[in-house]
Amino acid sequence: MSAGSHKTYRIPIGPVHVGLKEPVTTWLDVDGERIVKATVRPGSIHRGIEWMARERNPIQVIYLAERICGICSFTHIVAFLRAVEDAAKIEVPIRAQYIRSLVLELERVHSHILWAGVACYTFGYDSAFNLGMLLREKVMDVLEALTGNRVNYGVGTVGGVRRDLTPRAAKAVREMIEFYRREFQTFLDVVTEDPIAKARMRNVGVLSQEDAVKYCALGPTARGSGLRVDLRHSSPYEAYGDLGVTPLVPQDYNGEVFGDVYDRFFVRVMEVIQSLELLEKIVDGIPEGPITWEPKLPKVLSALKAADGIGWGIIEGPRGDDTHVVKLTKGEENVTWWKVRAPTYANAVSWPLMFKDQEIADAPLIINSIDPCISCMERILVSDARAGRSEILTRARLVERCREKTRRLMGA
Amino acid sequence: MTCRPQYVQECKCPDEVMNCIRETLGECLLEMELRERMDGMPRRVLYRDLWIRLKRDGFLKLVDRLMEIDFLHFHVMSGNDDGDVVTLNLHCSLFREAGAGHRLGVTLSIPIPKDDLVFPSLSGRIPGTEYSEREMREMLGIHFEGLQNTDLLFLPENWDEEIKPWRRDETGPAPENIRELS
Amino acid sequence: MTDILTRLLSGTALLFLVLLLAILYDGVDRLVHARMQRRLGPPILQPFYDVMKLFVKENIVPRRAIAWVFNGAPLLAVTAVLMVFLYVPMGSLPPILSTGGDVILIVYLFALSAVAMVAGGFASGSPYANIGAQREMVLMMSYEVPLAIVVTTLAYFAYRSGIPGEPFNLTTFVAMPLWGVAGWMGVLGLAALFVSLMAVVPAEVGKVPMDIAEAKTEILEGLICEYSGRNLAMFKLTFALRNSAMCAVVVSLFFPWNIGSSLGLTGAWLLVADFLFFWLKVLLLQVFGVTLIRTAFGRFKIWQASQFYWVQVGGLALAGMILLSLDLLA
Amino acid sequence: MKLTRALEILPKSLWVFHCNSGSCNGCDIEIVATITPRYDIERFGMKLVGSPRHADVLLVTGPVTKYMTERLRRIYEQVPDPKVVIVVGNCGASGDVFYKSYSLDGPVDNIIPVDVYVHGCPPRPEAIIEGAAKAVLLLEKKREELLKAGASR
Repeated sequence: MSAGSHKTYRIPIGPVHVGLKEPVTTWLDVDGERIVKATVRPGSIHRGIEWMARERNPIQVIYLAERICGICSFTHIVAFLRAVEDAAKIEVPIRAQYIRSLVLELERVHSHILWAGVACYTFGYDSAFNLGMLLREKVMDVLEALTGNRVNYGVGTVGGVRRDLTPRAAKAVREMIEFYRREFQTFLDVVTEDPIAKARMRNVGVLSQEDAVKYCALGPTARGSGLRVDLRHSSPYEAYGDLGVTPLVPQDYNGEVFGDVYDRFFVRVMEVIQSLELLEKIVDGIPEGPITWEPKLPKVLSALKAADGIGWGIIEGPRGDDTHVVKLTKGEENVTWWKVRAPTYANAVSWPLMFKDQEIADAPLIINSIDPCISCMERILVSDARAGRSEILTRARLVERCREKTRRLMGA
Repeated sequence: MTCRPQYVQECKCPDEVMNCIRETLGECLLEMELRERMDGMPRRVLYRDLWIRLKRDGFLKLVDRLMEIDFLHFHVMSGNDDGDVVTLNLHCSLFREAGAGHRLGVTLSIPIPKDDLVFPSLSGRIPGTEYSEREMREMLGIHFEGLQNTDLLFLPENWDEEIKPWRRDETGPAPENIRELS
Repeated sequence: MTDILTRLLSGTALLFLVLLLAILYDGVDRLVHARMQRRLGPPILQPFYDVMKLFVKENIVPRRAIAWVFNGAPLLAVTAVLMVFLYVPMGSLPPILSTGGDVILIVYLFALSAVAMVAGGFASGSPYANIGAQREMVLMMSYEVPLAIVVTTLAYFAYRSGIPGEPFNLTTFVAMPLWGVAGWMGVLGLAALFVSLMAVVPAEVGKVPMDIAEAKTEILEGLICEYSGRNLAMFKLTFALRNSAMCAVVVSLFFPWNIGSSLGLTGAWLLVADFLFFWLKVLLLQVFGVTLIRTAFGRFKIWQASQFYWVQVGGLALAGMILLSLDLLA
Repeated sequence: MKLTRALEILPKSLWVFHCNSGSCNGCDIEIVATITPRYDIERFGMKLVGSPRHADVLLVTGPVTKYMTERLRRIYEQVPDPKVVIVVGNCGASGDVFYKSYSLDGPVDNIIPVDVYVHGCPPRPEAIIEGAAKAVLLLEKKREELLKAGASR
C-alpha cells in the first residue's frame, strides 16, 4: 500500500443502481485502501416518472408507480393508492386492507431475504447467497399463486384490490409460513454465526443514533441505529392497526447497538421472522366482505375526476417509509402532480457519513446496507479517462467501429 | 440554533400542537386542517395529519418552534407551478418515536411568488433536507438561501440548467427536449 | 545430448498433461462447489470451453496500459507456474529437472508468477486493477512468512534427522516420508506445519476467502479487470495451475506415499499407477483444502487476511517449528 | 481450419455482463434469480462476470436514461468481439410505460445495436434463459462472419 505518500485517487462505484431516483454513482477518494471522502451522485436512472404522471389518470399511474421499483412495487402502489384515497376521501373495504397488508408482508419477506443474500454475495459468501435465494423462491411461488406474477403483481386498484385471497392461496401462505419456520433458522445461523461474515459486517459503515435522527434515516437503517421507528407502529395503516407491530431494534436482542452493517443485517433478518407472525395473524383474522370500494372502473374514474385536494400516503416499505403525495384537481382526469419519495432517497443522504474512513472493500457492502434492492454488485462500472472524447457516436459509426475492431482482431 | 438530535418519547395531543402553531405564526397562518386517518377493524382513527398553509415569513419561526416540541423528521418536499406562485410543500412528522399511533404528520405548504423564488434552506437545522432542496432547485428553480451544495442531483451533467422540468411556463421543457420512445 | 532431448520431450509432454489435468480439476472444483450449494453446476469440462473461447476472443489492450508489460505478464505468470511441475516428483516419476532445483526455487517460482500478475495489474492503468495489484502484493508479503517458516523447518528437520539426500530437494521428502522419522512431538509439529501450509493455499490460488485481489463484487475482478481474450485465458490457466501446483507440492511434502510397489507392480505400470495415485491425492487435497473452504466462508478484507497470516497462521507455523526442534532434541 | 474446431466449443461458454440503464429493478432481480439454485444458468456454462472486458453477452435492462447513454456506449465498446446484446424487459425494447419523458434517450436499440429482445415486464427467468439460448446461436453466426472476414484477408 502507498504508505507515507498521500496521493489519493478517485474511483467510481456505480452509476448503475436501482429504483426511481435511487441509482447512485459514488465517487470515492481513496488513499491506499482507505476512503477519504465520498461524493454521492444519484440520477442515472432518473426517468422523470413524476412528470410522466401529469398526462395520466390515477388508474394509469398505478402501473407507473408499480414500475418505480421492481422489488418494492406493491409498497409504491399502496402508498400511491392511500394518497389518492386520502385526496378523494374513498374508504377501502376491510378485506381489501387485509389483502394489501398480506401482500405487503410477503413483499417484505422476499425483499429482506433477497437483500440478505445479496449482502452475502457482496463479501464473497456465495454459498449463503445461494441458500438465501433458494429460500426466497418459496415466497415468490406464493406471490405467484396469489397474484399471478412473480414481480410487479398488479393487484392494487383505487379503493381496494383486484385479486381476492382464495382458500387455496391462503393454504399456500400457511404452508410458506411453516416452511420458513423450519428452514429459515439455518440461514440465520449460517450467516450470523459465521466468523468471517461477522468480521466483515461488524463496525463497518457505522451510523450513530444521533446522525440517524439528524439525517432523517428510515426503516431498517434507522432501526439498525437503535431508533424505535416503524410506521406500522407509530402510524398504523391498512390492517396494521389490528395486528400490533412493535419496532424491531438490535438492542432488544443483543443488548447494545452499533449502528453498523451487521445491525442492519440483523434487523432485516429478524423482521422476516416478525413478518411470518404478521402473515399468520392476517390469514387467520381476515374478514369476509367485498374487495373493492367500487368494482366498475368508469365509476371510480368519475369519482376521482370529481375529487379535489392533496392526499398523502405514507407506509413502511421493506427499506423504510415510502411517501407519496398526490394532488387531484376537480374536473381534471389526470393527476395534477405527484411526488414520490422512495426510502433510499432519504437514506442516501447519510451515505457519506457511513463511508468516512472505511475501506474500499466495504464500499459496496455499505451501499448495499441501506438499499436492499439488488445492489450494484455486478453493475459497478469502470469509468475511464477516455470519457473526455468529444466525438458523438452514431449507431452507424458504432457498427463501423465494431467491424473495424473485428478486422484488427483477425489481422493480428 | 442547535437542535437536539433525538426524538421525544412522549407526545403532545394535536390540539396542543395546533394552539402552539397558531400562537407562533399569528397572521402568517393562512389555513390549518387536521385530518384523521381511519382504518382497521372496527374502523377507528389510527393517526392524524396536520396540513398547514402559511406565509414564507413565518416559516423559520415555525420550524424552530416545532423543533422545540420534537425533532422535526423531514420526509420530502413536493412542489408545483401554480401560475403566479410556486407552491412548496414540506412533508414532515412529529412524535416519530412516541408510541403506537402517536405520529403526527405535518405538512407545511408555502406559496412563493415567481418573481422572488427564494426560500430559506433548512439544511443547517435538518441535514437530511439537502437532497430535497437540491431537487427542488433543479426541478422548479427555487433558490435556497444557505444551501452549500448546488450540484445537479438527478439530471444528467450535460443538462441545460435553464430548463426546469417541472415548471409549466416557458422555463419548462420544450417539446424538443422531450423524447417519445415508441 | 540425447539426455537433454528426452528431457525436453518428456518435459513438454508432461507439462501438457499437467495443463489438461489442472483445467479438469478446475472443472471438478466448480462442479463440487455448485453441488454443495444445491445447484446442478456446470459441465465438468466447462473450464476447457471457457479457456478455448477466450483464446478466440478479441484481445483488447487498454489505451492507457503499458502494452509490453500488459501482454507479457500473463505469459510470464503461466510459464512460471508451469515450471514448478518440472521440479515436482509425481509418484515414482522423478522430476524432470531434479538436479537443478529445490523447494526454495519452487517458492520463488510461485512468487514470480504472482509478481507477474501484479505487474500486469499495475500496467493495465485502471484504478481497480491498481487496487487489485496492491492487494495482491500485501497478500503476498503476508503469506510468504508462514510459507518460508514451513519450508525451512521441514528442510532443517530433514537434514538434522539424517534423511539421505539434499535437504531442500523434494525428492528427499518423497523418498522418506517425514511422518515416519518424527516422534510424537514431531508428528504434532508436522501436523501444525501442514495446517498452516494449507491455509496458505487459498491465498496462493486466489480463491475465497482469499480472493481479495480479484474480488468481483468489490473491485470488479481487480487485477484481471482489464484483461480480455488470450491474456485473460492465460490468467485463468495460471489460477488453475497454481491450484494444482500448490496442492502437488503439499502432497510431495506431506503425503508422499506411493501405491504402485505395494500392489507389486513394476516397470511402466508402476510409474503409471503411482502417477495416477499422485494426482488422485492432489484432487482430494484440492477438494478438501480449496473447494470446501471456499464454499464455507466469505471473503476476508485485506487487513484481516494479513493479520490472519501474520498472527494465526504464522503462530501455528512457529509452533510447528518449535515442536519439531524439540523432537530433534528429544 | 483449426480455429473452426475450437469455435465449435465456444457456445458452451457464455459470460454475461449486466448493465442496468434505468430499469425498475424488476428485470434485475429476475436475472439474479436465474443464477440461483432453482434456475441455475451455470449448468449451461453461463455466468455473470464483473467486467465488460470478460463478457460475451451484454445484458441491458431499462429504457436508457440520458445520464446512462454515454456510459452504455462505452460499456458496449469495452466488450470484446464477437459479442451479442440482449435487451431484457419491455421498457428496453420499446419504452413501455415510460413512453415519453424529458430524461430518456432510449429505447436501447436507439443507442447500441441489439440482437435479442426478451419481452415481459419483467420476463420470467425461463424467458431470460431462452433469450440467452438465442444469443448463443447469434454468437455462432457472428463468429462465422468474423471467420469469413478473416479468411478474405
